[in-house]
Amino acid sequence: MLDVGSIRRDFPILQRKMDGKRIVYLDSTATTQKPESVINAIAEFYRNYNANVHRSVYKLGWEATDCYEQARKNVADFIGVKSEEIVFTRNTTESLNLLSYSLEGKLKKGDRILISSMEHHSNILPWMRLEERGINLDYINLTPEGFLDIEDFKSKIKKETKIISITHQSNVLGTINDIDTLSKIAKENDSIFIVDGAQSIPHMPFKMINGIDYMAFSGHKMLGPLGIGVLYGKYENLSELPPFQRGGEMIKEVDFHKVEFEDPPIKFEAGTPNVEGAVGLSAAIDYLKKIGMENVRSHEKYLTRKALDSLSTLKNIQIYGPRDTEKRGGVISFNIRSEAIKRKIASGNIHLDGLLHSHDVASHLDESNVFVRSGHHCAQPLMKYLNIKGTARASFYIYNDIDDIEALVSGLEGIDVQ
Amino acid sequence: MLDVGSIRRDFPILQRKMDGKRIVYLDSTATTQKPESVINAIAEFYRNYNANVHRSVYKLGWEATDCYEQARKNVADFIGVKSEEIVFTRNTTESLNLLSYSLEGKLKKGDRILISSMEHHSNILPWMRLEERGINLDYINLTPEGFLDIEDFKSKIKKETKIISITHQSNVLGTINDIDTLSKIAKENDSIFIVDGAQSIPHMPFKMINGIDYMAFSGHKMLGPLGIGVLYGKYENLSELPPFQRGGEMIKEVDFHKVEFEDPPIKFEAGTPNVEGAVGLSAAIDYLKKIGMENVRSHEKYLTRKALDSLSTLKNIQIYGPRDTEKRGGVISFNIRSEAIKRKIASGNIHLDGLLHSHDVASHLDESNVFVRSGHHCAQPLMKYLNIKGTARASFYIYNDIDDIEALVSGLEGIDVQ
Amino acid sequence: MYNDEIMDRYQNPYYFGKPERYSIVIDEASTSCGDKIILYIQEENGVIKQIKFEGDGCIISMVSTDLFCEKATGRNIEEIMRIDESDYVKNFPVEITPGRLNCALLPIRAFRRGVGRANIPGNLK
Amino acid sequence: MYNDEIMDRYQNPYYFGKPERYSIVIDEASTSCGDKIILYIQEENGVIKQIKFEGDGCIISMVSTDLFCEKATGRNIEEIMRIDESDYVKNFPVEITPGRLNCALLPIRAFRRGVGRANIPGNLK
Ligand SMILES: Cc1ncc(COP(=O)(O)O)c(C=O)c1O
Ligand SMILES: Cc1ncc(COP(=O)(O)O)c(C=O)c1O
Repeated sequence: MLDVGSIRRDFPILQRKMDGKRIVYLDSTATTQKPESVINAIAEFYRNYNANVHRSVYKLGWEATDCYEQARKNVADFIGVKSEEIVFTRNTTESLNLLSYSLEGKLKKGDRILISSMEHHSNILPWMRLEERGINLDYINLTPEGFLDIEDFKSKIKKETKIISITHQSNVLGTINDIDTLSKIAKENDSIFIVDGAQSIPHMPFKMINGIDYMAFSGHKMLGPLGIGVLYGKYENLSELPPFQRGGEMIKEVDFHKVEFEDPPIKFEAGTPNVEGAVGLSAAIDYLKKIGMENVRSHEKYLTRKALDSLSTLKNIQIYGPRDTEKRGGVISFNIRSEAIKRKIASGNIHLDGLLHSHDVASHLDESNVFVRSGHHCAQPLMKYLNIKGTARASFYIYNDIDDIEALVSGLEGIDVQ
Repeated sequence: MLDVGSIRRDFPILQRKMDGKRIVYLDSTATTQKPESVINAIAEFYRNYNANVHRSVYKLGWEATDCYEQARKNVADFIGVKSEEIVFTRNTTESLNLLSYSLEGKLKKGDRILISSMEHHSNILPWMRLEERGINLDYINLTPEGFLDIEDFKSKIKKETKIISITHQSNVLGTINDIDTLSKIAKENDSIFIVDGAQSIPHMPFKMINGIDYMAFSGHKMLGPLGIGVLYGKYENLSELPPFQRGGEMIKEVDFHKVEFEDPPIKFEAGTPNVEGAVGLSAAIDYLKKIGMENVRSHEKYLTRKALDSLSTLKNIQIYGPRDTEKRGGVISFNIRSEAIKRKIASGNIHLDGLLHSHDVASHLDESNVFVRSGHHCAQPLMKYLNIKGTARASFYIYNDIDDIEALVSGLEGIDVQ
Repeated sequence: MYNDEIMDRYQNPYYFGKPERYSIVIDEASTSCGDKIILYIQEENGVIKQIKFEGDGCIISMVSTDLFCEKATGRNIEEIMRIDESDYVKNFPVEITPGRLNCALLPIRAFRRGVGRANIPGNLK
Repeated sequence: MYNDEIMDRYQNPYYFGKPERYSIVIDEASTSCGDKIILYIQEENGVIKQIKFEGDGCIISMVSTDLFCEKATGRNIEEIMRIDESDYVKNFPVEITPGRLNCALLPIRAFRRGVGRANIPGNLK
């Protein structure tokens, strides 16, 4: 069991009172709060070691370079890969855009890209961009419980399917996809297999497996600062992949009309990098390692079980996603059905679903400092697939505890659902 | 006159001693140090307001959004433009890559892009990338003193010249280009006129002029944090420019095979933005405004005059760039000629120039904690143009003073140049 | 959860529906939260003779649209274009937190965009 | 600025020049600081019979290359491939600060890359 009381004391923002009451932060899927140790690591970097990295001859310069490269090593160790396989980006979104742009040259008209119906816009739009180039985008269907439909997955893999990109954990349904199995199926077809790890790396133990070609995740979703993300790529992949952005730092030699690029990972890091972000992410990883990723995962399983059980007692709730906590993470999407909300009017082109709008639910919870996200969660295709306009979403991390779930449930009880 | 003593006390890193001696930081062109107020702004953001921005219904979420949008407004005011014209990026390099990718669709085979021979790799390589698409890249020559050759500029503008992208201030020669005149010439040809402001915005008063279509600069070069950069674009330009990266936040509506993008600037900010970076940059701007950009500029002029005068007394020095401090900024590139360095050997394919290698100069200065940059400064075409391999480079900012110049000069005197 | 005035107006909007006659249709407001409104306006010499709406969305945006129609009826288009957003929000029958501003301002912004696009008064159908 | 041993070696390198006979040429080291070296190696049965270099660069990289050639002469290629970088730097006649590591390691890295590419011992010219 995690000592949540002591963890909370490490997070300054959780000491904050609003209208005299504590805040109940249930939106870690969007971004996590930061422990003092991460905030301090950032401040200490600027107080002592700040300089531009790479190619500095002077002491401060190589101290800064050392901070940056140690951070890279820490990230690499955390997921069980080599330092040279870690590219620092801004966020998951940039990591996936890098792949979309840099892999573009490998694709020809008629090739196909396969993603799932539960992807975040960041793992949809970079691929949809390629439809303008004559590439086709396919979506894997889901089972009624919210799992990937493996038969549908297999049937949608064609020999033209050059890229398969799938989220490890859904940011809406909580579903954890079986990446091991999926990667094997992808590799039988020689497809490039990409994993969106934005919601898995922060929440569960993970070691890289051979079937994954590339993986993307964000620092800010795992206690680290905003503005730093990661792209993992197998070294042999990164070696042959052309660079994305171009500019300072990432070259060996530039002539007026010719350039020779650096080796990975530097080849993909154009311009002055976000050293501060890397240092902050590294401090976040240290914090998570101290807690232990096994413990992070079991704490979240425990909270998710409790939350599912308590929420299910509400009579007018509709919960989305799998119920088995072994196969899902700590993010719960739901809607509230309401008689009060039934409008007396209706009309041909309006679809009235009898659900309280998720923004109204979130506003109501906000009144008691319970902070949940609402809307489409950057997953509009999934919303269309589920035939809803949005959901309210509560998500958990190491600083959440039973009292937060109680606050959520009693906040929802307060909604007058006559 | 700036009160440098009191300014220095605002910068924690400048209190640091190495081997018992103070540090003489002369590399602000690469990146600047950060005042306590910027470090605090970052920490306070995480301690009080951190949440994901946009579309949050709950209090913390809109407080974070407010921090982000206030920062955008502060940046916009600083350069005299509208908030909606400010796109946050990682750095100057990303701002210019965004333009390269997003303007690509406007260009056809045979079109030309015109840059200068004094550009940083970040304003060369994004354009050189387009040579693979049949676009031609031209370079404006320099005068012997290191100014842009205006006649050459005019002669290289063809009707196919769709884009002209020029640095406001050279990061090697210090040359300040007359953007007003250049923009008028560019506009007579209806070319898109882009300015690399990485070295000007931090160092001089500036208000946007009508002839500039886009302008790029970096937070970390103006006392702000690493990981945040700016792209200014006229609103009507940004409106019609297609987005670069795609993902969360930047859409109005996504369907399975169709997307409608948000309005600028959000359209260009895919994924969770670096709110912390924006907040830190805003604090840096507040600090600079308090000092006054006129004062920043005149302090640098004063230091540059002193440095040019003192360095010129060294018998074996070679200084590059203009001598008139009205037309140059506070960055001085130089080499040391040395008899001692003349190698007894020479051979057909080796060009021995009798110059001490800039790394050796920088290493020597490093021994007395004088930190200068050495090498090609991400401007290899300029090095080739000047027919040298690199330079040592000292650059100044508000925390530098005469004592730093003295340390530089006496460090160089220590080089045994018999 | 909201007060009676709001809930009542949400359930029984006065201006909901598609009128028989209208000279401008504004179908702009596909916002990121999935809310939709369609405004039907009967305009004569720059004056809004009648305005009704159809749509679906959160309580705030639906009530706001109904209130907006009430306010707009019989007024000049130009006048409505100049409505001050913060005044509008201040007079709303329930407190609008900053996180809900977009919801409350939905009809005003849709109106502005739509009228801008329709290029009133030259370009009426 | 550097000690006499270094400066002397820089001005009068023992292994500088292009030999008449060589079986491997390594022209790899176009590093980002503009330093260049070409290694000429006369190899027999995996042993470096002779090695000389041409090039231009900073004092550290040039002296290091000359020292490297001294070390490599008469030794097995395999043995040289396995040289430990930190040992090499530790034994350098002047202190190598981390900022100059790349300069000092230039010949070793060039050698490794070049030999790797030449695919010794199968692929000799
Ligand atoms: C003139 C100029 N342009 C562009 C850049 C690139 O800036 P950044 O590395 O912050 O992208 C620099 C700084 O290195 C510069 O001096
Ligand atoms: C599954 C998933 N993928 C991608 C993203 C995008 O992450 P970011 O906004 O940090 O780029 C998110 C988070 O919003 C996510 O939950």
